[in-house]
Amino acid sequence: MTPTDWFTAMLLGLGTIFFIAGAVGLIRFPDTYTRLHIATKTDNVGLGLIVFGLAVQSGSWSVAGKLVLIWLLVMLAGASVAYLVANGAISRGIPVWKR
Amino acid sequence: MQMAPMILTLPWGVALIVMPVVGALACYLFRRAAKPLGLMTVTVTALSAAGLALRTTRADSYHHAVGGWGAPLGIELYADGLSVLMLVATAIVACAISFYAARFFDDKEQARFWPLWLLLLTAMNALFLSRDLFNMYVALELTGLAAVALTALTGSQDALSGAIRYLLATMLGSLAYLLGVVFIYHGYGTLDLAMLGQLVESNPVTWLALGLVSAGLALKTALFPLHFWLPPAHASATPPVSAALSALVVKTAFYVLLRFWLEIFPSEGAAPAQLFGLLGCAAVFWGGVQALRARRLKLLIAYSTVMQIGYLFIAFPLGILLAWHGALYLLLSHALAKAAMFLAAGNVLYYGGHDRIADLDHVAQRLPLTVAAFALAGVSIMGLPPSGGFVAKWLLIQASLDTGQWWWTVPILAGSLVAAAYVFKVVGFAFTQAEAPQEAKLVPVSMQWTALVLAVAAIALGLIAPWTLTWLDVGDPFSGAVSR
Amino acid sequence: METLTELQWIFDVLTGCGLLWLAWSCLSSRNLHRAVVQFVSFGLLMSLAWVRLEAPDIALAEAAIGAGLTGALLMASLARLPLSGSADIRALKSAERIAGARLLQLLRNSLLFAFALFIIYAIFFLPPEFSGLREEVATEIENAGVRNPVTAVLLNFRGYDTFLELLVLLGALFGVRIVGMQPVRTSMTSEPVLNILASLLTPILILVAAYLLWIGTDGAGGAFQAGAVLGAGGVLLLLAGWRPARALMASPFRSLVLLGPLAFVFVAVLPLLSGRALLQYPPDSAGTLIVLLEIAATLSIGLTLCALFLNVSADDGEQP
Amino acid sequence: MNALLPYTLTGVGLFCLGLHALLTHPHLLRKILAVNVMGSGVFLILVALAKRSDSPVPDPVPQALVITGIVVAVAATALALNLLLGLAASSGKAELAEDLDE
Repeated sequence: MTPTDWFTAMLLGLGTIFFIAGAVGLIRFPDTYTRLHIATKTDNVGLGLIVFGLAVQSGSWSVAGKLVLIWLLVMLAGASVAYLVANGAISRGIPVWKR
Repeated sequence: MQMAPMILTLPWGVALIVMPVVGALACYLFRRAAKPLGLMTVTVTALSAAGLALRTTRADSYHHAVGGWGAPLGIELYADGLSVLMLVATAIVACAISFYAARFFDDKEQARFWPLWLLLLTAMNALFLSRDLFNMYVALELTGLAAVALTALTGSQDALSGAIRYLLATMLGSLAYLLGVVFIYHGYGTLDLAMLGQLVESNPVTWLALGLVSAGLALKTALFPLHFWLPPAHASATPPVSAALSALVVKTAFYVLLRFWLEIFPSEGAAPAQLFGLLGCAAVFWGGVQALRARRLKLLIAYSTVMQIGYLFIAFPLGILLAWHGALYLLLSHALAKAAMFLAAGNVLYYGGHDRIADLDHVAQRLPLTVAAFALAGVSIMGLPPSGGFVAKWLLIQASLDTGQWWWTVPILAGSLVAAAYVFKVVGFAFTQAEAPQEAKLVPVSMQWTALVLAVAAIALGLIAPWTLTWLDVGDPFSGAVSR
Repeated sequence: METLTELQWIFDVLTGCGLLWLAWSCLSSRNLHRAVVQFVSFGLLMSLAWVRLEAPDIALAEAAIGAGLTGALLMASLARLPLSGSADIRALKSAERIAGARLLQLLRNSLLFAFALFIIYAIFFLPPEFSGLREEVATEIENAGVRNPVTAVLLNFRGYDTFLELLVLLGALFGVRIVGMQPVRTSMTSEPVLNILASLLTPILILVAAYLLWIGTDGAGGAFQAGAVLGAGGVLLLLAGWRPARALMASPFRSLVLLGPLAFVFVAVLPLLSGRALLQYPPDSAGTLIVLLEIAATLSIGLTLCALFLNVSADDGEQP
Repeated sequence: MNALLPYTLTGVGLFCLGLHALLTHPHLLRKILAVNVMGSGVFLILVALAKRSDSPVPDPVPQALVITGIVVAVAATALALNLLLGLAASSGKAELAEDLDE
């Protein structure tokens, strides 16, 4: 394994940890709003790490560019959809969780 | 003499598919002119069918390798006597239904009817010309979708409910068929039916594939006990559509099943054939009893279709050429007679605004042509001489005596009695006075004549039987029949 | 290498189990909303399975059509259904309590189980080595005009199927017009964020569609995927509350919907005049003709899918 | 044979699950979902079985057939949903009446 491979492996591992954390949060968190929060936030970071790890491996700028484009699109969609879902939840009167 | 070579070389089969497509697109684009465009298209398509028929009587079967590739890579169009007969029957019935529909629908409905009706015509023509298993799947789906949409044409609650039940049944049937085709492709590496006929051998893969294909197609052709979707759909659709569904659409799945059977099943045992025969008998009795019990004219005719489909399946255990000729003849005469019956029912509905059999109220005096059409179509459905239905039943009885399976004659003859009972029930009420007086609307004469012409054609079919049967054997479609 | 294939096998088994679990919970969950969401996740997991089966073309089509557009159609319909709760499961439960139903249910389930077992049994009788039509495609791909074998099959070898398939889409559109759902005005306030998202994503989606179309001749992609992406862009615009002007809905809309089928008819019939077969492209211009057909088909497919969605969600004005 | 088994079995399972749901559930939306799941099962079997040989190039024909099938499925689903909405709007129910008497 070359150092690049090690670097990729580390990034992918880290990204996976974020995804797992997101998944656990999705199950464990108490209400819609906190779940949205954990899902989008960890996905954005986790996907970013994975995309970065793969881009290092690709060895071509065009592939790396496409990967980054995917990440940006997912972040855009994630942020907007999270907002829309939360807005919809508020307008339907779903209460915000309080300890 | 100059005409003959030109007729032989023109690509009639292609025209049968392309013409209705162009017509459908044109009707959608120019919706105000949908009616004349549609009528023109149907006429031209019928002429193409006639051209193809002429070609096959002069020469041999019709081949056309789409894209120039040929099987197994590409798709081939193919027409022998069997295909041509189906195409011609479709053309005749489609013409009649079209001229009827041109008067029956109002302007708004015309614009909705024609594009779908022409797509349905395309799909059926494509199916009868196809020999590729997956192409048949796509054509079956197009047939089903267009037929379902036409069923919902009136938008009434009954029609929508019937249409969605029909859609789910036809989708389930298609998926079962497709899964069977998947196993055929993976077992034999081809989708061409003729190539498959050479390769096929008896093993669990073949059994599974044939079981799935048969079950799916039996559902689509409404063989008892898989007929549950047919009466609500055919009874709730608007009459010209009901005529198309009963006369043509259910036959498409039967046609595919027949092709499969003739190519592949000879290598398989007789057990599935006996099963088909038994289900056919059950269909004859169940359909007959339900038709007798029906209180609405269109429901009665729909159950009569269930019954007539049963007859087609009695040919399977007999298996000899005579039996297939009988089944095909029944299919043809039923197509004409059933279309005539539904169109006649449409006239009654148009006239009185309802189709309750008990309240028909002197319809015989007011719509004599319509009642004559119904009665003549009834003669063919019952199988009285000299109708096409009589020839068909005669051939079937002959075949069952020839193969020493005399017991199949019992349902054939008993079914005729039941059919006579329900036809006379309707005709009887058409002459008696109902308790309540009714409003009436004038029925255009052309609508009455259309039904009558179809009914007369069903009778005349009995008179031209020798000629038709020779023609049916062009290209030897029944080489797979059991020889004796 | 050995551990890698084993890992892949475990991955495949997990994906398969995941698919089965999602399908089961989608079909038996109490809540229809949940069922639809689970169906969409099922579609996404399916496209992962397609990637594993080395079928990137299907993966794209499944993600865009199977999960995306079907999901959008289902969601929009669900929003318009009068009852959408656990009513159907309750009805099912009460139906099960009827005497004798238990036995029937047992019979049905065991029949289904036997059927599944027979399919699996038959699979073991398939010829162990199978090449299908791989070699035939490989020898003729030179003359097909495109290098992606799937596109070659779809647009050239079995182009006739694709033509009929476009007609199926058209038939669905005609049928949907027939049912003619009464338009319902929903109190959908225009969401600023949705507007921004739509205005940002629509150009990108058009670009992606063009890219998929262009790349489809060589690699994964093609008219259906591109058309679906185009359709998705349209659905997004519709969701954001955008409605086409009435003038656009009549003949311009209809001509554009018919562009794909018309192009097919034209390209199919033209060879007949020079004595060739239906859809037989001249070998040297096959590539160009296929691309032209694909452009026309993409526009038609995108627009048709959009129109199908508009009809299901129909919340405003004119129908196409 | 080894590599194709998981997806083939999944396909068989999906077909049967869908069939079961189609037969048992009265709600029409559920039936539409069931038909779609069945379709996915058939498509999966079609492509998964093509992986039986060791050839590095997959057989393109099943893949093309599946793409055709997916488009046909979405067309049918759209029509079914429209019919369902029409029925629900006129009858207030999203189920089929059991008896079809007159």
